[in-house]
This record gives sequence, C-alpha cells and structure tokens, in this order.
Amino acid sequence: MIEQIRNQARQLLENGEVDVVIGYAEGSDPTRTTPVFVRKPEDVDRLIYDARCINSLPLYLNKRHEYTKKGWKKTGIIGKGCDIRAITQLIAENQLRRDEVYILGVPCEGVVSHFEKWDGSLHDGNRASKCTDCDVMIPLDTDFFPGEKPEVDRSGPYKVTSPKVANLMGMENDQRFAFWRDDFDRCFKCYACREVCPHCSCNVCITDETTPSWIDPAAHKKGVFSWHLTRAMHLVGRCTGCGECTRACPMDIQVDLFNQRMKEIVQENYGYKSGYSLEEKHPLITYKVDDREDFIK
Amino acid sequence: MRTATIQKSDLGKAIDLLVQADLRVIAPRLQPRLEEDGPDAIDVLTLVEVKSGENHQVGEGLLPLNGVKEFLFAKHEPLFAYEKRGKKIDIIPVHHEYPRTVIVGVRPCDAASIASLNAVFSDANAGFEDPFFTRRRERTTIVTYSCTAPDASCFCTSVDLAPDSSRGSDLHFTEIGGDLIHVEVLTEAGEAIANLLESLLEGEGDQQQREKAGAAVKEKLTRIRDAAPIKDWLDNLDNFDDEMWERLGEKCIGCGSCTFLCPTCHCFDIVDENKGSKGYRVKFWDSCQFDHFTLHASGHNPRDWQYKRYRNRFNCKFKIYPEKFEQQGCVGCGRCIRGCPVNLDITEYMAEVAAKAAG
Amino acid sequence: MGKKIERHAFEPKIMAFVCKWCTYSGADLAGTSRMDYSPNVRMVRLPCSGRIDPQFMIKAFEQGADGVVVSGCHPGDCHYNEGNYYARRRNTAFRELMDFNGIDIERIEFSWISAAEAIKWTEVIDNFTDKVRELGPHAQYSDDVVDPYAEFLVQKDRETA
Amino acid sequence: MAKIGVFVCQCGNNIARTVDTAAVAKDASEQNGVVHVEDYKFMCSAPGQEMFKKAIKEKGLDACIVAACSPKMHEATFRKAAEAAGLNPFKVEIANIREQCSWVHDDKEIGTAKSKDLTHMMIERIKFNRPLERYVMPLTKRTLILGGGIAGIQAALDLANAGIEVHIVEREPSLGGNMARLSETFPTLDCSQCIMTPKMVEVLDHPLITVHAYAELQKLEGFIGNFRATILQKAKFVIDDLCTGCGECWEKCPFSVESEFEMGLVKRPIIYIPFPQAVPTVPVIDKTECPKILKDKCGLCAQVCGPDCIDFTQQDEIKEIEFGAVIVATGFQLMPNVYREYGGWRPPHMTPKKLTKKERAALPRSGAGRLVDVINGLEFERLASASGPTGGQIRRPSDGKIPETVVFIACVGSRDCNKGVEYCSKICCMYTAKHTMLYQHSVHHGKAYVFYMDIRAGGKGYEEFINRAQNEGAQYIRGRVSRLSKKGDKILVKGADTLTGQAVDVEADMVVLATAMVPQGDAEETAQILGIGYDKHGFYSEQHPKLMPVDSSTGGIFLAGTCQGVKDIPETVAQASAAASKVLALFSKEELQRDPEVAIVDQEKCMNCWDCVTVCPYLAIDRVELKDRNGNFRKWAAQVNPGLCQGCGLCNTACRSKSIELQGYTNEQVYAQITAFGGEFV
Repeated sequence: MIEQIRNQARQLLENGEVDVVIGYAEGSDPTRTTPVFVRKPEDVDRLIYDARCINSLPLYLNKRHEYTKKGWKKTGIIGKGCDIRAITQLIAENQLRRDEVYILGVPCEGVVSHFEKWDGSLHDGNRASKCTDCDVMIPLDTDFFPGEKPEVDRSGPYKVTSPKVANLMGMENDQRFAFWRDDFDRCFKCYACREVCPHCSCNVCITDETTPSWIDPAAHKKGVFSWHLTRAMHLVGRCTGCGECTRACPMDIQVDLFNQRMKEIVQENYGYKSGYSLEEKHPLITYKVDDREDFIK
Repeated sequence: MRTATIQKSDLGKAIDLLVQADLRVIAPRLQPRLEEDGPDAIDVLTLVEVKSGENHQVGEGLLPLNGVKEFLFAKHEPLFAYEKRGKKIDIIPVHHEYPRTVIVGVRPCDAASIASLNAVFSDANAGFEDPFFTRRRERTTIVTYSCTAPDASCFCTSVDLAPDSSRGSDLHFTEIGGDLIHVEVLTEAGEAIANLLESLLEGEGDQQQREKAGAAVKEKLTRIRDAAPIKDWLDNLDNFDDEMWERLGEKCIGCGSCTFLCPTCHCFDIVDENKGSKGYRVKFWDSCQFDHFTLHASGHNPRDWQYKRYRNRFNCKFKIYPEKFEQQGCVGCGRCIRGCPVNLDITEYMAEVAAKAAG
Repeated sequence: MGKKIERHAFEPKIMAFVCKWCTYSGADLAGTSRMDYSPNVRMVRLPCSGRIDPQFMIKAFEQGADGVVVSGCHPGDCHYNEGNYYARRRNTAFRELMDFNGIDIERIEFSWISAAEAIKWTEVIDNFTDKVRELGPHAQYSDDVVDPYAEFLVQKDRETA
Repeated sequence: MAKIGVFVCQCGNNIARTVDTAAVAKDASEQNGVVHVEDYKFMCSAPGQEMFKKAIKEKGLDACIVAACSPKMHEATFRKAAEAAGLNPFKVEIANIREQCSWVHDDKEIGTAKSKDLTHMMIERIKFNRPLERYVMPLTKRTLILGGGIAGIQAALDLANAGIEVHIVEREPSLGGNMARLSETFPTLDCSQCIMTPKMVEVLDHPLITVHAYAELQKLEGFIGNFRATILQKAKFVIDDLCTGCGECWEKCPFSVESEFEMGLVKRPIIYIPFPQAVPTVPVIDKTECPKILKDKCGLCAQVCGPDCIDFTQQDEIKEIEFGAVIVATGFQLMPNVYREYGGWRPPHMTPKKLTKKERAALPRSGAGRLVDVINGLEFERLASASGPTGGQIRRPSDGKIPETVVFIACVGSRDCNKGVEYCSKICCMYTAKHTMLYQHSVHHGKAYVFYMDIRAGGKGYEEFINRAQNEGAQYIRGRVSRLSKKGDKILVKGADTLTGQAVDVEADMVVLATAMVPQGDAEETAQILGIGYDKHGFYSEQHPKLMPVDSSTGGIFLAGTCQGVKDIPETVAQASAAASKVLALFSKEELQRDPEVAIVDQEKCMNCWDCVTVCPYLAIDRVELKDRNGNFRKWAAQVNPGLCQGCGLCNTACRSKSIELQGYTNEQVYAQITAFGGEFV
C-alpha cells in the first residue's frame, strides 16, 4: 500500500503538481514516527504508514502555522480518514481551499493511543479509543486512494468511544469536578492542546489577548479552568476528534474528553457531525426555530 | 561528607520521619489510570506533596512528568497586590509562605538543573536575586535517587552528566543491589535530613559498589551524542543561518511543551490580574516557543518563523547558557523528546551540529 | 420609611446578563410598577441575548457570582429577529459543558422575559435567589477556582482594621 | 488617568427615599479615576443639567456616570448635554438606580449597597468607553417605489412634490393597482376611477417621477442611502416613445384571452392595455399568447400601427439605478375565488385551501357542479363599474341576467383558523355594505341578503354607512352559510340565522363572497429580494408594531399600504404619506448619519472563518481582500458596513478570536463591568 502512495507522491512531485507532500517518516525512536515534508521525488522513500502514524497532519495546513508563507501553491498530504475529516472541516471554515490540497488517502486500521504503547503490533490494549466504531477508516474525500474504495455507510450518528466520558457522566457532579480539579492541577498552560489542534486557527488566541484578558494567563486554577472551558466551547461542533490534544498534553490531561462530550451533545441536539461536509455550517452559528429549550424558563 | 546505607523497604518509614519533623515532603507518586477508562488513559507519575510514606514511588518509574522546577520557581506567583482608590495606588506586599521542604527521589538530571536555575535566579554574579526563588531554594533540600533504568530518550551522558551524578543534590541515594541503598551526604542541608533519618541509616556505604552500580546503568544509555563541538560551532555566526535550522525545525508546531517540561527553562511573564480596581501582579511561566514571545509592539517579530524559535531554544541551551552563566543549559533528561507531539528531537540537532563541526 | 428586607446568613451574589429590548425593559417595568424583588441581582445591559458570550458567565463565576441569569426576548420576538435563537444554542452547549466539568448548572438560569413581563422577571429573580441561597456559596468556584491569592488582600484588610 | 464625574440623582424622593445618595456619591468619590461627584435633587432638571455641563467644562471631565433612572429615560438627555459641553456623548453612561433599585427595594441599607455596586460597575465600564463619532455616509436622494397602486402613487406624489426624484416600478402595464378596479368607494360612494385617474396622470406627467410600467425589481443591493436596484423592464414589443395610444392595434387584434384586470369576466386582446383609463396608455403584447412571437404568424397590429412603433424583436432590458430609499407598496390580492375556478362543492369558508392535483382533477370543470354565479368582491366591483364588462349594469356572469336576489356572504376565508386566515380582513364589512347599496341602486326591486358573523365598522362614518345600507333594504342575517348548491338556474344558499335560531334557505340569482384580503402570491420572494422581514401570512413586518409601523426591518426600506397588513384606502394613503415623510426626513440631510454603536473589525486579527457573515441578520458584513502596499493580495478579512449594521452584537459573540467588536458594548467594557461586580448585599 505504501508503495502505491510513494509512487503517486513521486509522480506528483516530478510533474510539479504539488510542491510538497506532507507525510510520516520513521522517528528518532523505533516507537515513534514523525511528520515529514517531502519536496524532492528522491525523498519519497522516507514515507511510511503504519499504526504508529498518530499525528494529525492537517494541522500543518492551518494558516496559523504560516506554511503558506513558504509559497506552496498546492500541498500533497497523506491522510487517515479522521485527518481528512479535519481537512474537510478546515475547508468548510474557509481556512483552506479544496484546490490547495491533494489528498492521498490511506486505508487505516486504527492507530496507537500513545507512542509509548507501541509494542510492535496494534491490539485492543493500545488502540486509540477514537478508532473503535470509526466510519472513515476508508476515507471520505480523497484525490488518490491505493486500490478500490469500497462504499461505506457513514450516515450513523456520532458515538462517544472513550469509556471515560460515560464513566464521568456516571459520577456525581462533585466527583466530576474533583476529577477535573485534580487533573487541571497539573496543567501549566503550555497550550500544546491548542497548538496541536487542526481547528485552532485564530491569529491571536483569546487567551493571549490582553484587551481584555478573559482568561488569566497564569496557570492557577482560575486560569486553567477558564482556559479549558473556553477551548472546549470554541470547538463545539468543529472538533473532528483526532484526539491530538490529549496525546500532545505533556502532563497527560485528557482534555479531549470535553470535545467528545460536546460532540455527543451536538449530535443529540442538532444531529450534526463535523468534517463530513464542505458546506454545512457548524451548529453554533446556525439555528432552528424549534431547537431544544427545555432548560429555559 | 559521610556515607551510609538504607534499606529500600525503609523509604516509606523515612518519609514518615520527615513528615513527622514538620517538613513538607515532595515525592514521586503514581496515579494509575483505570482499566475501565480505556486505552487512551495512561499512568501519570508526578512529584507531589505526600503526607505519609504509604503511597510513594521513590526510586520507581523513571522521571516524574514535572521536574523539581515548579517547587522552586513556581508555575505562578503574585509579586504584590495593588489597590487603586481615588487617585492613589496602594502597593500591598504579598506574604508568601516558604515551608521547609524536602524533595525525595529526585533524579540526577533534575537535581543538576537546580544549579542551572540557581545561576539565573540567585547567582550573585547576575547582579540580581529573585527573592522568591532564593528563599525557596534555601528552604528546600534535594534528595537525589540515581537512575536504574534509563529509557531510549535519556541522554544525560551526552551533556556531562550520568545516571548517578550528584550535582545539585544535598543527599544522594544509589541502589547498590539487593534491597540496599547507598546514601551520600553532600551538604549541610543533606546532613540535617540524614540526621532525621538516623534511625534508618546503617554504617558506611561502599563507594566502590556505588560507582560500579552507576557505571552499570550508564551502559544502558543508548542515546549518546557529542556535545563538545556544539558551542564552538554555534559561536560561528555564519552558522546562525545554516540550512539545518529550517530543515529540522519546520515540523515544530510551537506548542511549548519542551520548554514547560524542561527543568532548566526559566522564562516567565508578568501580568496584572485585575478585579475591578484591585488586583495582583502575577509572575508565571512563559515560553520562547510562542510566536508572541518576541513580538514587538510595532508588529515586527524577529523570530517570525517557528524554526527560528527552536533555533533560539537550542542556542539558549548550548551557547547562551554556558556563556552567560557558565553552566550547562541542558541536563539530558529527555523530557522534551518524550513530550514532543511531532518528535522534534534535540539530540538530532546535536548530532547534526557535531557532524557539521566535524566537516 | 421603607420596610426591612430579611437578611439571611448567606446572601447569594447574582449577576444577570440581559437584552436591553426585552428583559431590561421588563425589569424597568417592575420598577415603574413598584414591584418587589430580591436585591441580590446586578444587571449587565447588552443589546441582545445573542451578545451574551459564555466568557461573560465564566468571568462572572470567577468574580464570585453564586448564580448567573441569562435572559432575553422570547423566541420570535428578538429585536434583531434571530439573536435569541443563537443564544439558545450557545447556552445549550455551554450548560452541558459546565455540567461535564462538574460545575453546578443549577446556578445558571436562562429565561425568556419580555418587556411586559415584569411579574415574570420578579418571579424568576426571587425564585432563583431562593434556589441559590439554598445551594449555598458556589464553593467550586469560590474555594477551588476563584482568586488564588485572596489571602493577601484579606491580610491587608485585617491590617487596616 | 481617567477623569470621571459621577452625578447621583435623588429624583426628588424617588431615589433618595430608599437610597442614601450622599453615601453613594461619597463611595463613588473614593473610586479610582473619579475626580468629581455630585448628589443632586433632580439631575434631569434644567439646573441639574447646567451643573452637569459646568462640571464637565470646569473639571475637564472625560467621562460621566449619571446614577439615576433607567437609560431608557434620560440617557439621550445627558448625552446631549455632554455633547453641548464638549464631551463625546458616548462617554456618558447611566447607572440605573431608580427603576432597578430604589423603586424595587424598600430597604435603605440594601438599596444603598446595591446602588454603590451598580455605580462601581459603571465607573469601571466607562473607563473603556471610546469616544465614538457618528458615521457619515453619502446619500443618494432618489426613491424607489415598488408598486403603482394608490399607495405607490400617493407616496410618489408626496415625494416628488417635495422635490425628490422618484422611480415607480409597476409590474402591470398600467398604474392603478387594485383601486383602479373598484367601482365606488365607501363610505362616500364616490367613483374610484374619478379620484384615481387624475392622480395617475399627475404621476405620469410629473417631471420628477419616472414610471417603469411592466417592469419588475430583480435585485436590490446596498444599504440605507446607497441602494442599487436592478430593474427588469419586460419587453412590451411596443416602442414607448413612439406610441400615441391611439388604440388601432388592440382594436384590430384578432385573438383574445381572459382579462386579468376584469378578473376573467371578459376577454381582452393579446396586444392590450388593461383598462381604458390605463396610464401610461401604451399597450403591451402578451408574449406568451401572441402568435406572431410564438409562431411568426399574424402581425396584424404592426400593419395597422400608424407611428410604426411595434417591434417584435424587442428584448427584456436590465436597468441599474441607485437609490437612497425604497418604499414597498406591493399591495394585496383577494383570496382566489375557487367557485368560479373549481365549482361549488364546498362550504364557502373553505375557499383558500390549495387543492392537490388529484382534487383538482376530480372537480367538475363545467356544467352541473360549477357555480359560475358565485363571485368575489372584486368581481362584483367590475360588474358594478361603469367602465366594467357590463357597462355598470349588474348582470350575472352565467347568462347575463339581471339578478333579482343576491346573497352576500361576509368573512369568507378570514377569521377562520382552520381553513382560512385567522385575521379579520377588516374591509369586508364595509365593502359588502357598499355592494348591497350598489346593487340596490342598480336593481331597484332586487333583494339583497347579507350573511355575517359580526359587523366591524370602526372608522369615520363607517357605522353610519352600515346603518344606511340596512335602511336601504339589505337584509342582514347573522349566521354562516353551510352550503351553496345549484337549483335550476339559481343557487340555493343554505344558512342559519343564529339570532332566531332558524335555518334560512335563500334561492339566489347570484352570490357575492367577501373573501379575505391576502398578500400577493409572490410576497415572500419580493421580501427576500429586498431583505426585509415578513410574517407567517406573507405581510411585511414593520420594525415596531406600534412605534415604527412604517419602517421595515431593514434600514431605508419603508412600507406603505396593504403589503404590510389589511387596510382600507384612507389608511393606505395615510401610510403612504407617512412613508414619504420618513424618506423626506432621511433625505433632509446632505449626508447620512448613522449611530456609531455598530460592529468594527480588527482586520489583522480576523482569520476569515466568516462565522460573523453567517450569523449577521442584516448582511452587514462583507468579505474584503487586504492588499499590501504594492497592491498585492495579502489576506482576506471581514468588514462591517456601518450603514447596514444594527448593533446586535451577534458577530461579536460568534467571533472566537474576538476580532469583531460591537462598539458601545465592547469586550473590554463588559469585562470591566463584570470585574467590578461586588455583589455585596449590604
């Protein structure tokens, strides 16, 4: 499979159809992979794909990372189904044009949740929970796909796959608060969760704002709580569930639980799934006259 | 100073003794993730305050996620409070508490980092003393515990340290086989702690055995780079615009994990936290990896691309630090390698520079 | 000279974010009609309930509010045609988010109050104040999250006293 | 450092009774930035305002808080006073300590504490109030009037007589609208044509009025003061400038179709003017029927035309014209008369239901089931009109017989929640009374019966008019009709008299239904072109039902006549004049001034996700390209058009990067207000 991808990438680079192919290469450790920017046809053999390819590469297509400054007219990108959903969402939010990317889709069988858990194979003990019940293992929107692309039914609703969400919802309010309070205690506000997110596309993040400073920049509880609430709120209906925020967190706080819960809410109330349509607007900037209002007096 | 031995099974009792002596005891503790929380959850080892010896992981695991940094150079601290009334502004000094603290089970790399922080915050040569840091440092004793199982990301030997080095330690523990731990008292503060633990300490430690144990662990390190030529290569300003910086650094996403995890990174920012017309001036950690770190008011940003920010980090560790503080900037703990979401590896830079320096 | 309002051991601090066309006018009407309601509420006047940012509510809790009221025109009555529909969605999401964080959403009250519904306004405020008074101080935010350095100013107050 | 003045008003005893204003003032004086405080009995009184102005001038205040009544009462007063004293009006804020404090809390201690808190919040807020300047924009002093009925005509004449250029777009070949169809008008029974025609001619002859007859509005862009309309001039196939209106062509035209103007009661030629008094008197060729255009056969009209003004090659034409204001006067239609169309097989109040294709096919097309002699109000108007198909003699449509007995049924389709519209059509009581009179004046021995639910005759001379109709012999029966059926050449009307509780059967020669007035069939499409709101029936929404009944929901677009709701002629004319006066007020200045409390964008920060564009209810946000100094494209950014922005702030909340802000309610202002929240009970 990877040979077909490499050949296609080589051809694209040789024909000058793309300026660069973003993909995965072997990392500095045997358990790790790393994002790689292949510019020359002879370098395509560095490209690999297996269950260690965790990173969500569309983050490099986000304008905030200023890769457009490099003058890339068209970028080839290797994408797992979930990453391609992120690309779709970026296009829907006008952060990218479809004709600026060439998507090399890969058939995915799931990835490990953390590099540390890689032991040579993918199994139930190390498969990221986002990969259970995934309906884009055969990706949706691709320019190239190795082999036949079978039809897949993607009409099902979004389902939360992390058991932790249900476990938390089963708790009393206070226990849930205590869980987050203890976890957030470790947060030192490095904003890795923000930087690694393909959808955090503001030029100036609200937390870096000083006029006014809605979110105290210091990592005390006040600052940390308001940061994580705000981050989750800003991703309502936009998160495509790559789970990178949790993986990138150097203090191992499971911040994507918020996103997963919010996706469930959005699904239940507005029947919306992000990253499947180039046109559909996310639910917080649309409305229906008969939306839920049972909480309103 | 003196040496002794202690049984590994007595470490809990040792912590109890320290707690009973009204010390704030910080030790590594594992927060195991539950099976029912699914595969995404992982175990979390952190340095936290412990109230008894029952639940600690001194000497177990490798490195806690957080280093000792946050116990000396707080994640955030108020410098003073202020209150504006009428046309007047009252500055109200803050009352920090500086409890006597002992941090047990610090790994040698973390302990070595304290010397580096010290050079920034309290070295008399710097002409400035951070009162908060100095007072905390004065009241904190570091009990180091030599590593037994370095992982693939460890590279302390490449920066003149070793899994058993005792730089920055007050008291140093090294496992020397069986259940026995070799204890070295290195400073007076260490002696004070050793005295508190007197009932658990036995005889004299075998220095030879300790060194043998240390050397054996050193063998296990796989990530070995030559740091010697780096400083000179960096000193050559032509290399400031070397193609290597962009090639290696273009995947960097500027998340700042490396700087926040780094035990020697020490940049901070100061803001006023307002509540109406009163508030606090607060100091908190910052990172050179953020795009607005060097953003000028004019809108110009000298480090306008991410790779330049990582270049700064590398320069800071291997050029600026040694130059300015005559201290090692990097202690080889490998946290930045483990924590990086895109596998940006500082040792790749080191290898590349060494290769370039060699021609 | 006026009747005494009952003091309770705990008096909740309540912040209200209201739309200026409906709820603010409704509250004004309560005034012109000389109605009585709990004095615990402080209002922030905004053009539309659609202008109410979840950030406001987070900040209000940080500032020590024990309860937050969000109110605007009834659906279909929005002065700007559709602002309250967006407010409704945003609040649905925000409440669920707060709930997932373990923060007591009983402390956020959302109500449609028209410019004519002075009585409803007083009822909403009275009932909500009673409810929050019963819930007690917002410990999650006042003990755990708010004002990490509060003791410094407290210390100062002691000195001046 | 801010120099804030705080002015605490006692409002006589209104505030002072439950708030210790002196304490509030003292407390305010200790706040950061406050340099001047006053505690006064009536801040809004002339001496109070003088004091306010004097303090601003003498102390050089750069912001003022007035702790007094609701901002709804006196915000404008104090802002004006500040402006007079040289302070930007938007640097004045009101702390509402009367309606929301002193009047609702009887406890002085608590009232004082709350007042202090409210004042604090305002003091902190005002430090971030920016001085705002009103936006000044160009103004095109030209008005577009949509619809050439009586409302459009009245508004056009009012405006043009005041010196404003007006363009009327009328989709029919002639001005006149529904009023031109009427025979006489209530309550005076004067002839509609007689009062209408001179006005139509005046419009056509007015140098400032341009009539685009047989034209439609295709697109409307822009905003108040600066609209750009795209008008589609449908091809008439007759050259306007050459045509003399001699009538040769329409008299010679060998083909005919049902006349729309005459409600299909008679036929008209294919090249036609809708009615003899049409203005302009230029015929049009109905291109959907003309054999010359369809099949290149005939062409007789061109042969007979003296001035040679018939041009079969004429194409639709697009005109783009700029306007400063729009008056919408698109009028109404009567609920379609399904009797004539489909036959009489259902109770009259079921009329408006849209039939499915199947139902339609099942209907009797002619013969037994069809009740041709059941007509609606407008059809009766044509029968009674001197210029109508019967020359003013009332004859029934089926056989032209003069009807001896006529039944009038009121409330057909209106006040009918189930099968019709729920509103009262308002004019039907009056026009039914008028019809009975017209009928009895024409057929002296005829019997007129009126089935009605209630009589609603609220209007000058209206009740008297109803009484007159009853006195003149019309028999009013309170009750509804359950069935109409054919009996010989008569129609059997089965009804009930609810006052006597008896069933009433009338054998009528003709039945006239007072069907409800409803919006034009394409009212919603028109609203979408204009970007204005409409209600569930399709009537256009006014901005405020009581206080702004003439403004539409969009600035610069005004409503006149029945497109906004049911009205009779005097009301329509009154609203048309009102709309004209609104336009005149708008045009009274050389430039357009807009409230500065609108959104602005920090374009560098904007990350062009266009969420703001999506949520904006007024289409006030544009997407613009930013260029660098060499003119090269740099980035996209949002830009607010202050002419369209109404200041709702939805964009502000939707914007995650906070790069769009509503001036007057900025993030900083609200933030400061929240952080000053103390909430102390006493």
